[in-house]
Amino acid sequence: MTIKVAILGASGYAGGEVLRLLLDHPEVEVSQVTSERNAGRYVYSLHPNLRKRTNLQFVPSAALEPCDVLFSALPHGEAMERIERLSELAPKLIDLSADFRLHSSDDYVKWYDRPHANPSWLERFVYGLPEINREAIRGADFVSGVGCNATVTNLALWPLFRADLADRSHGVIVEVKAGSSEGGAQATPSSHHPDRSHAVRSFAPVGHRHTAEVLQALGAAQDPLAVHMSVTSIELVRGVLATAHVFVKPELLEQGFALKDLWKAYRGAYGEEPFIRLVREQKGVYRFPEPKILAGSNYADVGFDYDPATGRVVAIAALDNLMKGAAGTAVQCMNLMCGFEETTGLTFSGLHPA
Amino acid sequence: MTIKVAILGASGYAGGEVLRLLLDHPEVEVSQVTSERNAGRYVYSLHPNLRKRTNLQFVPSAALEPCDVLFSALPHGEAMERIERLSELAPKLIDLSADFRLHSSDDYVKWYDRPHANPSWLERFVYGLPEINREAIRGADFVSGVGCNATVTNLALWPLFRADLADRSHGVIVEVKAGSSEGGAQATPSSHHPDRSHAVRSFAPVGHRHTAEVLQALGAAQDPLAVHMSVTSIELVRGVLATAHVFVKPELLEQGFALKDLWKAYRGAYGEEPFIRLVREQKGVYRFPEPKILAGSNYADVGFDYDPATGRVVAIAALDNLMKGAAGTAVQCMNLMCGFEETTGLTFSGLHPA
Amino acid sequence: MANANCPECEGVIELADGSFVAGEIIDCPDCGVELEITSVQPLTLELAPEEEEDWGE
Repeated sequence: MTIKVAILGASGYAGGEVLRLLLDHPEVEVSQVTSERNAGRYVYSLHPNLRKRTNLQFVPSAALEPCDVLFSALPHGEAMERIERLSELAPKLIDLSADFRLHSSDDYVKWYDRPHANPSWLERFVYGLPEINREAIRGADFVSGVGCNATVTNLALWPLFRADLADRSHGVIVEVKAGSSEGGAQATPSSHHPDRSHAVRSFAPVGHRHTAEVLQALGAAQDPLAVHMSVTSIELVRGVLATAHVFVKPELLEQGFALKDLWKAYRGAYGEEPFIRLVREQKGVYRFPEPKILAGSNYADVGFDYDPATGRVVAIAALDNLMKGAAGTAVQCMNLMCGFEETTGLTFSGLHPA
Repeated sequence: MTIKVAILGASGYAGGEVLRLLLDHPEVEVSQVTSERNAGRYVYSLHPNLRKRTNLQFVPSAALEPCDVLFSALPHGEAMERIERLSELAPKLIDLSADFRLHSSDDYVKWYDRPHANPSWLERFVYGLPEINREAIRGADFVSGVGCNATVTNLALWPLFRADLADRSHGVIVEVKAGSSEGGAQATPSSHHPDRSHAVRSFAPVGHRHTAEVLQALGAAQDPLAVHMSVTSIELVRGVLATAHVFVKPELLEQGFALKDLWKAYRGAYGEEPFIRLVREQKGVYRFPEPKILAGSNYADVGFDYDPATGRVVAIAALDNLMKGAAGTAVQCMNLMCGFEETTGLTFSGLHPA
Repeated sequence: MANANCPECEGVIELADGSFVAGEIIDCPDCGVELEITSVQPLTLELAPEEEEDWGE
């Protein structure tokens, strides 16, 4: 018996990616997909890869009918305004926007420069990153999406903080290299091909909003952690790579900290994870994680290197910002919330060469 | 009851792509994959996208055991030398190389500059393009692969010749724009990144070998057709686009030939085809076929335009040279040969954005 | 089901009875051209007047 699933705001890249995944999901029937501007048009007019896969047409959100699971992929700020009404449409709701990712409304105001429209709902949402929050998601009705730059950073660093290896006083510097699809489907002067091609562009040297989710995931109330993120746009459409710099605790250095301790920490955190692959190899072209072979897949590749002379750990992670960084993780959460096998509909392995 | 399938020569891009598809194919168990140079190594050491998907290791071809279906993806010239031995290993054989694509050994000598090693086998092989040869493939034990540039050209032109609309005396000029993965996994001076990047390189202005397969598919003994192919390498890894120029028969022009007649011919040829999508649209960014949204999918997008002032039809087709142009079509043939549903294991829809 | 042929590409267009009204603009599922429903019984379609988007390549 398949479940009925609707997608609110399916004209963008994230909503379109959720639609692509659900169309191939054995347990799901996509009942409705909404877009105000494109109501009445076939979905494949905006998502040409879905030609011949569906004859679904966009409907206005007012036409939304009750369903089993509702994905919301509206622009930031919309879902928080409409959450009361939306929560009546389906017992389970997954919101891909940034509106319900942060637990504290103070954090929200600080990073998003405006008060939250419905702060009481913040604590009713669970942060939707299964690798660090699986049990909470399994039992949740309201789950938030994840930020792509935050997720690639969190997944790179999580094992180090889980095993308490990092010198927190030193903070974390992380450099994220990002593809153009992070900017979404809306054309802007900076996404104009002659200007965006071959960019190596310091997009956000400081103050990137996704830092908030890293602080939330790795920070600890009693022991604050400084996370310093810089984002550089590079020649890529899908994909993001994070290179994070952390220093091992001095006392561990004295006890002879070595590479195998990193293997132990990363294997301990990710050994059983279906979508995390540890990548640190001596041979071949792809010795460390790299985004281009992950496009379309729900994998995050995670690796590390270590400089014993300085105690610096370089944690590296790569993923597809539209998949593990958004829609793939959202569908992974749906599988958990509905009791389906977690990898259902998410087994595409990515392409090589790509 | 799954069938046992082995891949001979699985270290290259085509063999690796067959492996990727078979690992996700519900009816198949991949029993062995061979590579002389890489025997003993895990397959994912060469195919990093397959990490965590399989622990298969390459074996030398001498270790090949009998199986139900054998895919051969050896370099050109190998399979034809070893066909007697190979045919004893499996009742059904699909050879992705060029060795058994041409029916006539004279054609083979002409286009491949050497005599065929086993000409008697040529007639035992069926040309493996289901869209123009489905019934023969269904009943065949020995099926050849297809050339990627030939296939994109054949699929662009087939409806015009099937409906006998083209003025054959005029011949066909076809310009193929090709990605770098057509050159295979072996690094060469011309594939060196600083020289291959941003190439718009006249790779083969004349004499491309795939022309032979176009002549074979569209030519007719009693009514020879001249096919003039030029291939230009462009900034792409996977993907190929063919733009073919054909002229409508004069008598049809007099009867008022129009765009509707093209729709009729293309719909007549491809209306029921699971992997061909007709793409000719008035709006949106992707109005005609385009390869980048097809990467990893088995679709070929086919479109056309028409200049009533000159009677020129421009037939356009795009596909992923490693998928519809090689491995995807080979697995599609396997499905037909084994009586599986034709689309089994081939439903990935491609990515957008990509 | 009411059906008619697209005037542009002769594709078959099927519409559930009562799901459309005269004057409504729909897209042809095959060629994507915009069509105006000029009558309901029987279903007749005409090319909807629309300006050609200029790509300006």
